[in-house]
Formats: sequence, C-alpha cells, structure tokens
Amino acid sequence: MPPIDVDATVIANRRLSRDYNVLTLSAAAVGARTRPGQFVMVRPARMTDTLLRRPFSVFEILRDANGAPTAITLLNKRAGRTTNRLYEAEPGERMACLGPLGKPYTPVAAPQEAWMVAGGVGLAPFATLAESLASQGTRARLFYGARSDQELFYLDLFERLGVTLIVTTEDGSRGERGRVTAPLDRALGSRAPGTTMIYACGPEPMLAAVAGVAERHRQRCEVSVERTMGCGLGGCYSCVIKVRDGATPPHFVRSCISGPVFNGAEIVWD
Amino acid sequence: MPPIDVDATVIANRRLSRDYNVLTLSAAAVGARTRPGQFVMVRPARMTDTLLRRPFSVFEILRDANGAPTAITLLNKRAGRTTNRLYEAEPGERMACLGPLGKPYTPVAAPQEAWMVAGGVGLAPFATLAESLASQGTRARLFYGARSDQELFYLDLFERLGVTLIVTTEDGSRGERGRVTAPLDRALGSRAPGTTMIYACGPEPMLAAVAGVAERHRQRCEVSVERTMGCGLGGCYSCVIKVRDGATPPHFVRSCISGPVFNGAEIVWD
Amino acid sequence: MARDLSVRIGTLALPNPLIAASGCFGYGLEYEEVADLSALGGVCVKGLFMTEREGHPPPRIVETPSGMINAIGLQGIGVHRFVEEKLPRLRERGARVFVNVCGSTIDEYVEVSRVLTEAEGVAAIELNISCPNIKEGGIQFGCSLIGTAQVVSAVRKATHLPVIPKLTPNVTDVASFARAAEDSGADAVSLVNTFLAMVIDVETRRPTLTNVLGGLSGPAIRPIAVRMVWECAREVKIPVIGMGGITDARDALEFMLAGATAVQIGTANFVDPFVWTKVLAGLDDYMARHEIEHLSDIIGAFDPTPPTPVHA
Amino acid sequence: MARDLSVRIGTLALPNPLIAASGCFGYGLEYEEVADLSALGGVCVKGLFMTEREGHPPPRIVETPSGMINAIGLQGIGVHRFVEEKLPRLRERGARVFVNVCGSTIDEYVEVSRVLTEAEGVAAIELNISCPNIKEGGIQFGCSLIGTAQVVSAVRKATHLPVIPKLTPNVTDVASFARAAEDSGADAVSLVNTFLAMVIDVETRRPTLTNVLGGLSGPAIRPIAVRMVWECAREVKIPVIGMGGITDARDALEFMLAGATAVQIGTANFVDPFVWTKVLAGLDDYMARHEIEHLSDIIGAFDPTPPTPVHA
Ligand SMILES: Cc1cc2nc3c(=O)[nH]c(=O)nc-3n(C[C@H](O)[C@H](O)[C@H](O)COP(=O)(O)OP(=O)(O)OC[C@H]3O[C@@H](n4cnc5c(N)ncnc54)[C@H](O)[C@@H]3O)c2cc1C
Ligand SMILES: Cc1cc2nc3c(=O)[nH]c(=O)nc-3n(C[C@H](O)[C@H](O)[C@H](O)COP(=O)(O)OP(=O)(O)OC[C@H]3O[C@@H](n4cnc5c(N)ncnc54)[C@H](O)[C@@H]3O)c2cc1C
Ligand SMILES: Cc1cc2nc3c(=O)[nH]c(=O)nc-3n(C[C@H](O)[C@H](O)[C@H](O)COP(=O)(O)O)c2cc1C
Ligand SMILES: Cc1cc2nc3c(=O)[nH]c(=O)nc-3n(C[C@H](O)[C@H](O)[C@H](O)COP(=O)(O)O)c2cc1C
Ligand code: FES
Ligand code: FES
Repeated sequence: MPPIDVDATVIANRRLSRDYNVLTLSAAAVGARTRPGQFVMVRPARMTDTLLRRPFSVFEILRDANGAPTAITLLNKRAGRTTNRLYEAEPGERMACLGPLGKPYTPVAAPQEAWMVAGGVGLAPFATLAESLASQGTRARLFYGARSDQELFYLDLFERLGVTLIVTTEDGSRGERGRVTAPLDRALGSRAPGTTMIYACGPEPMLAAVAGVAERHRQRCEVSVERTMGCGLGGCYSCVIKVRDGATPPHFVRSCISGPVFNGAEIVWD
Repeated sequence: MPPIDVDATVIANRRLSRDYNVLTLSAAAVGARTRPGQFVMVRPARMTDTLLRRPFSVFEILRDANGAPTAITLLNKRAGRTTNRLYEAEPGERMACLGPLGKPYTPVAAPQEAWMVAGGVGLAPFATLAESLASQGTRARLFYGARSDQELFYLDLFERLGVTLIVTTEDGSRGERGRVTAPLDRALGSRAPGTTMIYACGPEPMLAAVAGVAERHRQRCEVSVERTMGCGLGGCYSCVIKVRDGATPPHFVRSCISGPVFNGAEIVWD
Repeated sequence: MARDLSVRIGTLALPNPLIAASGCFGYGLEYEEVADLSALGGVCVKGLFMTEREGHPPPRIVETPSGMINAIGLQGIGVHRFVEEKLPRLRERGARVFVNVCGSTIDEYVEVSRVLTEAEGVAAIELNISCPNIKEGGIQFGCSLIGTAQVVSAVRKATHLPVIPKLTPNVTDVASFARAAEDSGADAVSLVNTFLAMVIDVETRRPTLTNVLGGLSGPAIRPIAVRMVWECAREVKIPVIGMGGITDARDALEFMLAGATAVQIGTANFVDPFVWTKVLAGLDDYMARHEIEHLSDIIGAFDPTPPTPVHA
Repeated sequence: MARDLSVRIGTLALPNPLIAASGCFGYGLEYEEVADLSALGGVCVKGLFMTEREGHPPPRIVETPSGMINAIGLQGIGVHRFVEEKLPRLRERGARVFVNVCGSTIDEYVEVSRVLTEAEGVAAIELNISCPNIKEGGIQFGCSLIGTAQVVSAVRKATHLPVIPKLTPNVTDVASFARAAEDSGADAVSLVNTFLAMVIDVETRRPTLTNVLGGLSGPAIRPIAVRMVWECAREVKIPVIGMGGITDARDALEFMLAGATAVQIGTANFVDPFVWTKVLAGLDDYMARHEIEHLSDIIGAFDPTPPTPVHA
C-alpha cells in the first residue's frame, strides 16, 4: 500500500519532561496502515523555515471503541529545529505527515519470545510492537535504558500489555545503573539459542552492542537505525548504512526503504 | 527617542472581513512613543520562512484606565505572505515589533481644519491622528473610500471622536459611488486657501490625485506613502521616492526616514 | 478549451514540461507507488557510470536556509545493471526516461552513452558534467569550455539520442558553456546543477558532511538559477531545461518565462513526493486564468520592461 | 578569564570581528540611535563614487527564500559630501570607518581613494569591484583577474590606508582572485558580494525589479559564501573578511573557522538592527563554553577531517 500524505492537525501535545513530549496528530489514515517499526516524515505545514521533513516512528495508533484508528502519536525528543517545534506545538497547528514508510519489525509468535531493547527515544516503535505481540500472545520483555528516572516513560502501557520490564538508568535513579546491554546479556545467558527475537532501537553504539550480544548468544536480532533522512522514499540516497548481505561485498543501502529495521547481524557498524 | 524592538504577543485578532483584520500586539512600549503616522516593522518571531520584516502603521494605541498604553493594534489587509500570516495569527503567537519609525503627520490646530483622506487600508494611520486632533479640539473630517460597504471599518470610532465622515465606495453600496477625491474636490471648493490641512493615506494614484486636488485648492497636504521597505531605518535604500525639495533637482529620498509622511507637493509621482 | 501542456526537446515530445531531476527521484521506480510515472514529462534517473559506485560515507546531506547540501558521491548501480534491472520496468510504466550519464574520462561518457543507445527505452541522455561531489570527471569538464566541448562532441558521435549536457552554475559565464554545448552538437542544455557549498559544525570545528563540500540545491538558489537560465536561453537556439529550487507552478512558470522549454524538480520532491500533480494542476490553472491554450507559447515570454509601479 | 575578541587586519586593530556590511548600514549614522557605533568592530559605509548617484528607480528589492535581491544601483552622496557631512560625526562616535569605494574607471577608484586618504578618520578602503548592479565598473573589474590586479595596484599606489578589494562570488575560481589581489598589494580581501539573480512576476511576465537583475544576499547564500571564504583563506596569507548570510554568532564563527579574520553582517541587520549586541554576546558565550581566551585563535581552525558519525 502506498504511503499517503495527511495534512494533520495537532490534537494534543503532552509534555513528558523538558525534552520529551507526545504529540497527537489527526492522521488516522496513516495509522490504519502502519505496522510496528514503520515511520512517518513530518513537517510543519505553515510557513516554517525548515525545508525538509523529519522522520519519526509512529508511537501509538489511537483507536475508537470499534478499534478503528482515529489518530497517531509521536514520541518526540528535542534535538534541533523541527523537534523543538514539535515540542512547542499547540493544538490546532498543522503538520504534513507522510507515511507509513519503511520496513517494519518482523513479529514472532510463541514459543519464540520477543525481547525489545530501547535506548531513550528509541522506545518509540515498541508501543505498537508490544501491542501486536500481545495480540498474538507472544511473551515479551522490554529492556529500557534512559538517562534517569525522569526519562522513563509509558512503563504502565507496557505493563498493561503484560510485558516484563527491565529498566536501567545512567545515573542509577531507577533500576540498574549503567547500560541496558548488561541485563540483556545476563538474561540471554539462560536462553537456548534461537528461542528469542531481539528488537532494538536507540543510539547506534547501543544497537551495535545489542547486535553483538545477540550474535554471541545466537539469537536473532532486528535493529531500527536512525540515519539522517532527506526523503524517506528512496529518492535521495542520504540515509545509507553499510550492510553485508549475501554474496556482495559490504555496500551502502538506503535505510529508509531497506530499513529502518535491519537484521542486526548484517550491519557493518561504523 | 530611538525605536525599540518588542517581542510582542498577539493578544487578540479580530477578523473584519475576508481580507481585513485588526491584530492586537502587546507592544505597549512602542505605543507609548508612537505619534500619528509612524509605523512599526513586524515579523513573526518563530520559524517563519519570510526573511524581512514588513511595515505597518500603528492603528490604535490601547490604554488602561489611567491612559497608560497597554498595547497597539494593526489594521492588516491581506496582500501576501506576511499579511496572510497576520490575518491567520492566533492569540499567543509572537511577533517581533520594531518601532516607532518614520516621520509622523504634523497635527494642525484650530482655526485650521484637518481633513483626512483614506483609501482602503490607508485608514490605518488616522485612528491615532483623529484622536490627537480631537484632544486638541481641531475640527476634522474623514473622506474614506473603499471597494464596498463591507470594507468600511471603524466608522463609529471616528464618529465618537467627532469626525465628520464622507464615505465613497467603488460599487456604490454605501455613500457616493466612485473615488474619494470627487467629494474632497467639491468640499474644498467652499474653503479658503490655506485653511485646511489634508492628510492622505492609500494607494499612490489616490495620493497623487489628492495632492493635485490640494494644490489646485491651495491647501497644505501631507501624504503617507507605502514603498517596499527592507529595513525601516535608512539602512538599505530600498524605499525611495522621488521628491522635489528646495534647490536640488528631483532626487530619491528614503521614505522610511524622510517619510513615510511627505508634503504632497514635493513628491514627483511616477 | 483543451489545454495543451506539451513541449518538445528537439525531436522528443513530452506531454508536459515537468521532469524529475537526477538524483532526486532514485531510478524512478522508488516513486511508482506515489506518482504515475507516465504522467510526468520525464524521469531523469540518478547519475550512472559504467560500473557500480559506492558513494561517500554518510552524513551525506545537511539542511541549510531554504536549501540543502548533498554529497552523495554518485552512489549507483552502473549502467549495465540499470539497463537490465530498471529500464524494462520504467518502460512498462510509460516513463520517458532521461539518463544522467557520468564519467571519469571522456571515454567513459561515450561508453555509458553507447550502452544506453543500444538499450531500448531511453528518451534522452543528460550529460552530468557538473557534479560537484566527485574527484575526477564531472565538474572538471563542466568548468572548462574545452572540456565541455570535448565531452559533448564525443558523445554526439556515439548516439542518435538527444544529448543534453547539464551545466554547472559554478562558473563566471554560464551562457558561454551553453554556447559551447550547442556548437558541439548538443540537442539541449539543462541547468543548474548544484552550487559548491559547505557547512561547518562550530561546536566540533569539523565538517557536517563527510565529503566536506557538497552541492547546494532548493529554493535558496532559485533566483540565481532563473537568471542563469535566462542568460542561456538568450544565448542559444537549442532548448534549455531549467531547474533549481522549483516547488510549485509559479516557480516552474518563472523558469519557462525565462526561456526554459522544460523544467526539472529535485529537492521539492523530497519535501512533497506528491508535488507533481500539484504543479500540473497549478499550470493548468494558470493557463485557464491567462487564457493560454498551448503552454509552450510562454517559453521565453518574459518581458524585461521595468514593472509598472507596484503601488499603483 | 578576560575574553579578548580583538582581531587585526594588517595594521588595523579591531576590538571585535563584527563589521557592518556596505550598503546595509547606510552611512552608519542612520543607526547611531540603535547601535553603539564604537562597539562594532567596524562600520563599512555605502559604496561611494566621486559624485552623487541617483541609483535605480524602485522597486529595488524583492524577498526570496531565505534571502533578498537588491538592485539599489549605488545611490550615494559622493565622496566629497561623505567626507564633509558624515565622516566627522562617524569619528566623533568612535566608529572605525571602512569606506566602500566604487568607480566606473580605474582612475575613479584612485581618485575616490585619494580623497579618503586625505580625509581624517578613514580606517580602511574596501574596493567594490563586485557590485552587480551598475553598468560600468564594479563587477567588470571583479570578474577579470587583470581588472582586479589593475584596480588594486593603482589604488595601492595612491594610499597608505589598508586596501581591501571586495570579491564577487560570480566567478569560477574565487581563490584566484584573492591571489591576484594579494599579489597586487591588497592588505586583505573581503567576500562575498551578492550573487547575480532575478525574480520574474509570472502574472505580469515582467521583472520584479526595475533593473531586472540584482544581487542575492542573506542566509540563502551562506553555505556558498563559507565555501568561498575557505577556498580564499587557504590560497592567500593576507586576512580574509567573510560575509554572506550571517545572522548569529554561530554563523560568524563558521566564517572565522573557515579562515575569516573578521566578518561583515549585511541583510541580517535589516531583519534585526539589534543583531550586533546579540552576536557579540553569542561569541562571548561560545568562548566561555570552549574556554577560548583569544577569539583570533579560532581563525582558520576548521578541521576538515570527516565528522564522527552523528548517530554515535
Ligand atoms: C526512522 C527514524 C525514526 C525516528 N523516530 C524518532 C522518534 O520517534 N522520535 C524522535 O524524537 N526522533 C526520532 N528520530 C530522530 C529524528 O528524526 C531527529 O531527531 C530529527 O530529524 C532531528 O531534526 P531537528 O530538525 O529537530 O534537528 P536538526 O536541527 O535538523 O539537527 C539537530 C541534530 O539532529 C541530527 N539530525 C538531523 N536530522 C536527523 C535525522 N533525520 N535523523 C537523525 N538525526 C538527525 C543532526 O545531525 C543534528 O545533530 C527518528 C529518526 C529516524 C531516521
Ligand atoms: C509605512 C507603511 C505602512 C504600512 N501600513 C500598513 C498597514 O497599516 N496595514 C497594512 O495592511 N499594510 C500596510 N502597509 C503595506 C504592507 O507593508 C504590505 O502589504 C506588506 O509589506 C506586504 O507583505 P506580505 O508579506 O504580505 O506580501 P509579499 O508576499 O511580500 O508581497 C505581496 C505584495 O505586496 C507588495 N509588497 C511587498 N512588500 C511591500 C511593502 N513593504 N510595502 C508595500 N507593498 C509591499 C509586493 O509588491 C507584492 O505585490 C504599509 C506599508 C508601508 C510602507
Ligand atoms: C540528493 C541530490 C542528489 C543529486 N544527484 C544528482 C545526480 O546524480 N546527477 C545530477 O546531474 N544532478 C544531481 N543532483 C542535482 C539535481 O538534479 C538538480 O540539478 C539540483 O538539485 C537543483 O534542483 P533542485 O533545487 O530542484 O533540487 C542531485 C541533487 C540532490 C539534492
Ligand atoms: C541592499 C543592499 C545594498 C548593498 N550595497 C552594497 C554596496 O554599496 N557596496 C558593496 O560592496 N556591497 C553592497 N551590498 C552587499 C553586502 O555588503 C554584502 O556583501 C552582501 O549583502 C552579503 O552579505 P549579507 O548576506 O550579510 O547581506 C549590498 C547588499 C544589500 C542587501
Ligand atoms: S531518505 Fe532519501 S533515500 Fe533514504
Ligand atoms: S526601508 Fe531601508 S532605507 Fe528605507
């Protein structure tokens, strides 16, 4: 199904912290097609001095009583111009929202377990993934690392879906202190190879570490990468990442159409 | 007194028609210094894709019970990008507002009469001028031409100040049909030379006509011109108009600092 | 009144003047779901060498005020894979395929053009002698009148397809390059390619792009591009294909009035992949308002007489 | 830590690197109420010929995406009236006065420079060999290496004041012009002047500016200007004064890292006449954060090593 471009209205903007917010956009038609791990390209619709759209994972798909999508949300973290504007957005503002784009995660079914690994705003794709896993009855865990207690969001959402939570913070203010890969590594020690699918999203060094851990424990691993994207449709070749897939020597592929979700074992990390 | 730049908030936006609105800006400090005929340079403060500010007459200076300025208003007419944005502005938006700028009208006192001639949005400088004239007890008339009844605004304001109104519309939907210069010309027929100061603001062909009428009737005339302005401070030389003043041959002067109000007899019309 | 948007580039008839710019539309097929490729005037595919190229390591783009800089480095699958894997499907979709041809040497331009001439379904060859992002070839030819003449003449001999050298704006007198191209047998010229530019990250004191330099495109450059198209269109008789920052029908019309027979849209396609139908609708609306039956009538119709005073 | 923002252009010491760009700050006095002229590194006044000039009829400017085009046509009061009416007051205000010198002929450049040399209170002469908006002189010299050398050498002989030719970006290889200027005795070069550009009103098919063509300035051109400053700074030993679209401290620092000893701010001054104190504060803040004692230490400190991956 081709992506569509919705002139969406900001329905709500919930600020979670000084850097994070959740923006609700009236892009039901995009939500209706979105699979976990896919993204949208967003741009303020009115007189913005930014030119290009920016990529965002679809965080939640909001639904009415009948389960029909009514809106989507984005989990936004301030990083620069557009993300600042999304942080400050007021209800009523317009956002052009193009999607869904990219390859989704591959959900697994029991007896496989699904372990999600999120770093910071890398939590974004996992709300929809957790929902989809729950609806299939797949057992799921979320390893969730953040800078501090103040930046751990939506834990209740995952708890409600029956996801086992393992939290780490850099400052030790909640859960284990340090990187999220440490508890992941330990927990994988007790799992037979090939029984666990690992889904990761977060900063690339974290993704590389997770992919390494997964490989050592011989588990499958899908990572979602965040390269700078100019178009999201394969048109500009800006978003490339080096992969090792099959016979050819390592080469650049466009992460917007070959990804953003990749088999972690195939990526050649910088 | 030097101009100041206020990061003003839009307090209210009253749409008068499909093209006109009145925008209230929290630029009290600008209002406190503004004399009738002066202007401000305005630019949306947040992520606008327009670069330069745009010039606007100060329409009203709003005051509290003690007469202290609290805000200014602009009478805005949609003409392009910035004026469209001002038309659509929502309360809470920010506008950079630099002023007051330029030379004001020269108010006259009794026994002189003050006749204002406004074409369309050229009404803008006359609300403050009428107030100032009223406070001095100068008898005043307003010749006000518009496209139609629907685009005649704030007549009550002028009536309240005791200004005699003479209205024309292009479609004849109110007042005399046709140009505002016709009733002006007739009315001047009964005035002795040098007894009436004519203040005009509107499209340049109208200003030229008014200046001509004034000259024929040997009355003084001040016109406020609207040339494209890049800076409003004399820096860019974009806003020039040709004048004939004193000994030198006709030459270009910057209307932002030598004007926008000029002696109508000095201007060399295109 | 049936409105006719068709234009001709030499012998090549296009249903309308809108062509996807090279490097901004992949190989076209990336967009087959969002755009009807046959409804575009043409699709100019990403620059191709004889063999595959890896391109530069990312970051490859950076946004700038009303523009972007790219240093993709001509990542590509090479002309043979293009002919085998992409061209048949593009033909199937009814696209008029312009191929942007690159070379490190004159021979390579000739070789690539020859392969394309033997293939079926190529509408025209755009010679990329203006890419600022590669070490050898490209802009080296495009910044030299002799280089330009040599590449064009050599390719001219090797193909019957329309040959359209793409000019760089990074020169003092672009019209002289259009003339050199015309004199060497070009069927048309296209311009502008991107402006050499850079952005420094002041916090790290390092470049924002791996390649340090890249090419500036987008609305920021449009006023310069329009001027250059006007200069070229007055200098040569062959058609000029204009581009640089076109985002809507007004912009496209501006280039056509300046003398462009057709226009290309690059960066704006990233901002809005549905731009094509919008611009077409805008052209149609303009023709209706101005009672223009044949859009080609406005090519070069710019009248440089000073404007009547705006304030009238 | 006392932070030192001073820089030197040859023998000329400036308290900070921020100079008002010619044509964007009137004769300086227009801004005496909104800016402390002595707090600026320098004030470069509007281009002056020997005699008064009327300039082009309006419209003279048009806004473009992140930029503006101007075709003022060097309206000005002539060097004599400047020396009599403006210079004494500029000195009184403590401004370091750069005078932008124009000429239709080499002799005129020399004559104007001579008058300024005899006057008191001129800090430096900026030779405008790059104005795109006049028929004779200006850019004709600036687009020719020989013309550049001739003007610079001639003026060099006529004055002991620092001579700073202002280069046009409308050339293929701007660094070669910087070299020609250096070889001819220039004390510094400044760049960029504006890019030749135009906007067509598609409704009327007429130009938006009376002069048809004008010069593009503002943030739109900044990435090209930074590249050109970097090229020139690597080519010559004399100081480079950089400009083109500077709006804030980050932009100013970008030019300095690229090799500019000082920078000029033009268009941004229109948008915000209080830009000066903001940029100065921003420079100060940057120096504090990066523990820089002497701002001049960062001149040319750009390190072209590819960036560490952004996503790390
Ligand atoms: C597939 C994908 C999904 C994403 N999902 C989310 C999400 O759900 N929530 C979220 O907050 N962020 C997400 N991001 C990251 C987000 O796109 C960037 O933070 C955003 O583009 C920065 O734009 P800006 O205008 O705020 O910053 P800019 O002012 O453009 O730049 C600020 C900084 O951000 C970096 N940056 C710029 N563009 C990008 C880009 N396209 N991708 C990554 N970094 C960039 C720059 O290098 C710079 O360091 C995602 C990115 C990708 C590729
Ligand atoms: C001293 C002065 C006082 C003014 N007071 C008012 C006022 O009180 N209310 C009001 O609605 N308008 C006023 N104007 C006119 C107003 O400034 C223009 O309508 C506005 O600048 C157009 O900007 P834009 O972004 O909407 O249009 P743009 O998108 O920039 O252009 C649209 C059209 O407006 C014309 N235009 C552009 N800039 C100017 C300019 N600076 N001056 C005049 N025309 C321009 C263009 O030629 C074009 O035809 C005043 C102008 C001046 C010089
Ligand atoms: C990401 C990107 C890649 C490009 N790749 C090519 C290319 O391969 N060959 C080419 O001739 N031009 C290439 N260009 C230049 C465009 O075709 C076009 O000339 C330029 O971008 C100006 O048009 P625009 O402003 O509409 O983008 C590229 C431009 C961009 C932005
Ligand atoms: C309205 C205007 C007038 C200008 N007049 C002159 C001039 O008289 N002499 C000159 O050398 N440059 C002139 N310039 C060019 C500027 O000094 C500067 O080189 C250019 O605008 C780029 O800087 P900016 O982007 O900061 O404006 C003028 C620019 C503008 C916008
Ligand atoms: S973002 Fe443009 S190709 Fe991937
Ligand atoms: S608007 Fe800049 S000089 Fe008048």
